[in-house]
Amino acid sequence: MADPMKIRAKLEGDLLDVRVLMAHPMETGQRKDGAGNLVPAHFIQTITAQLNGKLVFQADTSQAISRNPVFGFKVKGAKAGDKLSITWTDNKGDKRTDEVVVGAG
Amino acid sequence: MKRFTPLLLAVALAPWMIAPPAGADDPRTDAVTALKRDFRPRGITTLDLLVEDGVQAVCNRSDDKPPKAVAQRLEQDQLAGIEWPADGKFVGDWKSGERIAQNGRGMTWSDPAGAPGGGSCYNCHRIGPQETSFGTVGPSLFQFGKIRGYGPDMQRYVYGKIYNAKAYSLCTQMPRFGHVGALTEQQIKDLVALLLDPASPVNR
Amino acid sequence: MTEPFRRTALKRTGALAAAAMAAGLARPGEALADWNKGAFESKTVADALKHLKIAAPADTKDIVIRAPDIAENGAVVPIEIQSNIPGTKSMVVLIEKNPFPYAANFDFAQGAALPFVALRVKMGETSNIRVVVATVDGKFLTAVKEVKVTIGGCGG
Amino acid sequence: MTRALALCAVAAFAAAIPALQAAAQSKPPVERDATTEEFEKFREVLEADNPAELFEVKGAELWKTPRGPKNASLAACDLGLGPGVVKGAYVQLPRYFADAGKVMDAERRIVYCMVTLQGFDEAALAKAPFSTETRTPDPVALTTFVAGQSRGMKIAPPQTEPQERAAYALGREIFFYRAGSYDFACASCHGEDGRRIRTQQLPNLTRADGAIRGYQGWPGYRMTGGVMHTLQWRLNDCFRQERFPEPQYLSDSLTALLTYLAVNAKGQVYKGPGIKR
Repeated sequence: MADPMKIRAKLEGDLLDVRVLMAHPMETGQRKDGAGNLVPAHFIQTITAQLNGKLVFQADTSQAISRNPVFGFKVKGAKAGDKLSITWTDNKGDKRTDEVVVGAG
Repeated sequence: MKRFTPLLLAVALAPWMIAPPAGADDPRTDAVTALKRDFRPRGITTLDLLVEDGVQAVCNRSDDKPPKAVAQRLEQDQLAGIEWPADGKFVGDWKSGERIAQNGRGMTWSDPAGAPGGGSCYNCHRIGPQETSFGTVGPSLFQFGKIRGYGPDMQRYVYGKIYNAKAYSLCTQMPRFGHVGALTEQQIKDLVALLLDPASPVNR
Repeated sequence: MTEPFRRTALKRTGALAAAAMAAGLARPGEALADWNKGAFESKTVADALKHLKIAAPADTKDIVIRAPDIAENGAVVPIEIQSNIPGTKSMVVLIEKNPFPYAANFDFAQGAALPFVALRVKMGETSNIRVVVATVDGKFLTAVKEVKVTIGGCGG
Repeated sequence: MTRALALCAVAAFAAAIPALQAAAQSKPPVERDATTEEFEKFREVLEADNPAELFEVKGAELWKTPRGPKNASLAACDLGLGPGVVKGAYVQLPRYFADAGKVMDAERRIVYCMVTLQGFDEAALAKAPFSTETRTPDPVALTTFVAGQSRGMKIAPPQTEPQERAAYALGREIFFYRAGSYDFACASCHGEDGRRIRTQQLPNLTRADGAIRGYQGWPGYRMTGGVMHTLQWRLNDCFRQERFPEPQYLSDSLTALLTYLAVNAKGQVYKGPGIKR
């Protein structure tokens, strides 16, 4: 199973500054391993973020995103106690969802 | 083996230092003992590499500042060990020289035996104007020929310097690329060309 | 048809699509589009834009791309993109000299997310990073930022 | 050309050398270059969100989970401040441990605990001690966790025991010892201010402000390969580039060098696991 994400959500007024770290190899499919074999492509393709169940941000991504991806985005109209959940899905169908409760700014 | 050039080390050192004591109180002796105990040969690297040769010993014992007389004596010795090109030509192909200057491989435990490595030149020197990723451990070599001239003495000097930098400045940080077999005669000629061919981007 | 990111596949259905519609990321009758394989597998910027149905985006100064002039390591190039264009609906990020230039698309729910994103990308060589913004009224605007990728370290 | 002739030629040439040398030996002035400044601007961005945190989390999990043949956690591991005390331990290492009769750096001590408390086999751990694209060894994640628990604290390795002072002296000696095919010592690259290899700044590790730059950022998330590495790896790869044979994982020589580095960085603030080129 995929390792948990690390989500930081900082509230400034009603603006939520979100940073998320994801543990993922983001293999391009072009890298060779120590034995000289091509490592198959393995990368996150979609990311969605929901605030209290409502979709606010989403991304489609390629293998050009760096290994162990880091994303940042800004959500409007948030308040302390809101639930922010982020989900990624990769090209092998693996999926991971993590959730944080927004703390007071 | 080439790298252990026979040196009259004791003679050279006699005027300014006595042989290091063999007792356990000598920190350098302790260090060498520790290194030999803690290191393992791997790939092309052997434990021999942990043992100082004459030049290294003098530099290690003088904080890289040997007395002038000792330095000169040993520089001459290093100079005498340079194998100059049999055809008397020093200048090869600058394009190949640029590739060799860019290449930082060679002589590590992850490098294959026998394969020609690079000169790691850009690691320490500014050379061609197009390469912005260059080190500053050594002096800039940009416009080397343009500034210093292209003549036969300069060609010979550059060849010798790359072959064995210690022949010109005993405790310089620059490796002895020809002396230890890290670069071939042709590779050194190509590097000379990079610095001294008027057509090389270094001089244009 | 003014919908800029209408894509042919309609696979992403169910709760997510419903949520997307509710958020204004997709309109009724149009499911949130699938990962655009054709665009992601394009080897040129022109092909990728064709797959994304983006035609002749106009240059703008209203997209601010913050990225290093020289990257310390091409494997991790930090980029921040801020659009000052009203009605910014999505952003496409292309790394022009990468083997597959199209790197990512970001969609922002109107009124719920600022048109801002931070990401980190791999760059094989010195290249322009091109961003194309699509607006809710179907306009495309673009800006570029060059990032130099150099050799670092001992190279051994 | 015969040797005798060669020597004659050399003798004739030698007279011309000083002038030539003078022409070629001027080093560039030490200055803040634009490339370095550009790197530093974005270093803040990179450090603000560092994937190293993912490995800290992993290490924290490993620390408290009963594991190994003895099915024990590391809760009883003494990192120098008493059993189970992790906070502040990393910046007070390397130090002498009477139970082991050795000076130990953080990773060495962690492995010692894994062996003595959990029953892991040290030889097995030493077989593949460094991270690859597909595998992060447990001691690496654990060291990252332990290091993270000293974030914002001052480097303060003790030098009270004679063994600790001996380790410093040995480390210093190794640091300046030139050998190998390229005549390099650690000091060849790290004994002077303001120099670079390619675009990479070389900290002068003989001074506090430089030594902290060497200590800082390790354990580090390395952008090349996207893997987590500790100082044990850093020194291993330094010796590879130094054209030396390979130092044994967790050996006295490496602990000695780390002692030299830590003591030189004494009093500087440790920022926690970092991100490296």
